[in-house]
Amino acid sequence: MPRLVFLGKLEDIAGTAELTVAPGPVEQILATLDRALAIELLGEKVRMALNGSLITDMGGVTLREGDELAFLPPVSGG
Amino acid sequence: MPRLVFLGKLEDIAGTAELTVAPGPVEQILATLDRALAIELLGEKVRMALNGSLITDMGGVTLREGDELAFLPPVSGG
Amino acid sequence: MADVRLETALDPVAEIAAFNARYATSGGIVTFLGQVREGGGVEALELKHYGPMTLPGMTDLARITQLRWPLDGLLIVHRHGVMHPGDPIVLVAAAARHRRDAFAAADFAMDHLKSESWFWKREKTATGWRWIEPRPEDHEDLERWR
Amino acid sequence: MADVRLETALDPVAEIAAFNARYATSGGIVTFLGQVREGGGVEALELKHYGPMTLPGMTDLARITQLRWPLDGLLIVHRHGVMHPGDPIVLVAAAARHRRDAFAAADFAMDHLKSESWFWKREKTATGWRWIEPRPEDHEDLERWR
Repeated sequence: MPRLVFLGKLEDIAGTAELTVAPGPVEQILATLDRALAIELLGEKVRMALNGSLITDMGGVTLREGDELAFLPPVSGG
Repeated sequence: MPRLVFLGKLEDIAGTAELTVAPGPVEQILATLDRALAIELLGEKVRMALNGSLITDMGGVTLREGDELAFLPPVSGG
Repeated sequence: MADVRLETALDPVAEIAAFNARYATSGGIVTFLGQVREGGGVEALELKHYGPMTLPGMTDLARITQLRWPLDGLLIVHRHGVMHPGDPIVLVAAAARHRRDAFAAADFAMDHLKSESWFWKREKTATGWRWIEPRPEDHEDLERWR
Repeated sequence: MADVRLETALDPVAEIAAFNARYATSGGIVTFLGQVREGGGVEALELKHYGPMTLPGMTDLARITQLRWPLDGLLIVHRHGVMHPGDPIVLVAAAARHRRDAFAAADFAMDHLKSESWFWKREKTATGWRWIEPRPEDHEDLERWR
């Protein structure tokens, strides 16, 4: 099954670090999530990485078996 | 007796690190030195320090008992 | 040539000793050690990373740093996990023939580690844990290199 | 607050360990270690100083550095005498709450140590000892701070 991964404060908002979801287009998957969480995930400053590579647009992205889609809020590290 | 101290390459040119001299005006003391050495000591880039403090002009400076006049060529350290 | 690591522990003195020994005939070695500051009521901080991206990003930063300055060697070690005031967080060391290259490389690597690496920081005070937002200075620091 | 010394020997790792321990809760510590480079056929170098002026000048440099940046601590140790490739020559360490202050202070102190401190250097190659003249870069390095 594909997984969504939530980094930084998104983990707190989601209440979990990872979520296993059904395969399918990302837009459809997000529509099944809690609305408040979905709004945070779609925030302008949140970046996305599919299997460890940044993607600039989720349009047309379909998650398949074993895919990992990470949501990366602004970094504040080091 | 006053002493002249030669730093860096001036020590090689003088053939000694220090020279004890008779008290008196600096100009007079320099006139008693080897002429090639005196020319080096008066070089535009050579600075002078009297008892550890830089002086900008030797005009009017008289060396007394225990005085130390150092000749400091450009530094090249560190 | 670069030694880049993401660790749960960091012994800065041992790392610096090994680095200095390895580059004993480089003209200059600059090291930066970042530590958990005391103050502001911070009792602990936690740095979280993202496995598939954080270390690869640090490795890429090391590669870019080495392209930009002629270095003999470069070390980047970053911790993740929970840390307390006085604990080391990050160590960068750059060895170069010329002093200015070592300074610039370590400075550049640190600015980019702080602002572009995939770490998320939260701090614990008496009122609990709080996620830290990026600071405007981080962005300004990066602009210096553009 | 500043620790400024002119020594005939220098153990950089011991110095760095002591400095880091002393400033464990400073946010950042930058160290610069200058070493005798290998290459150019240099077998040895000698740094000469002038007792009445060299250490006082270094102490004054430390004072100015601390006025210019808010530092928790500053260390300047410079060797004199005969050294060989791989030997340490100079160590500067700056501890500060903020990273950029530590970098700038160490960089500033090194530029001024190299160009304005009362040291004279000669190098020994197969053809004998030769006094080193100042380099134009030294002057340019200083101009950065004016």
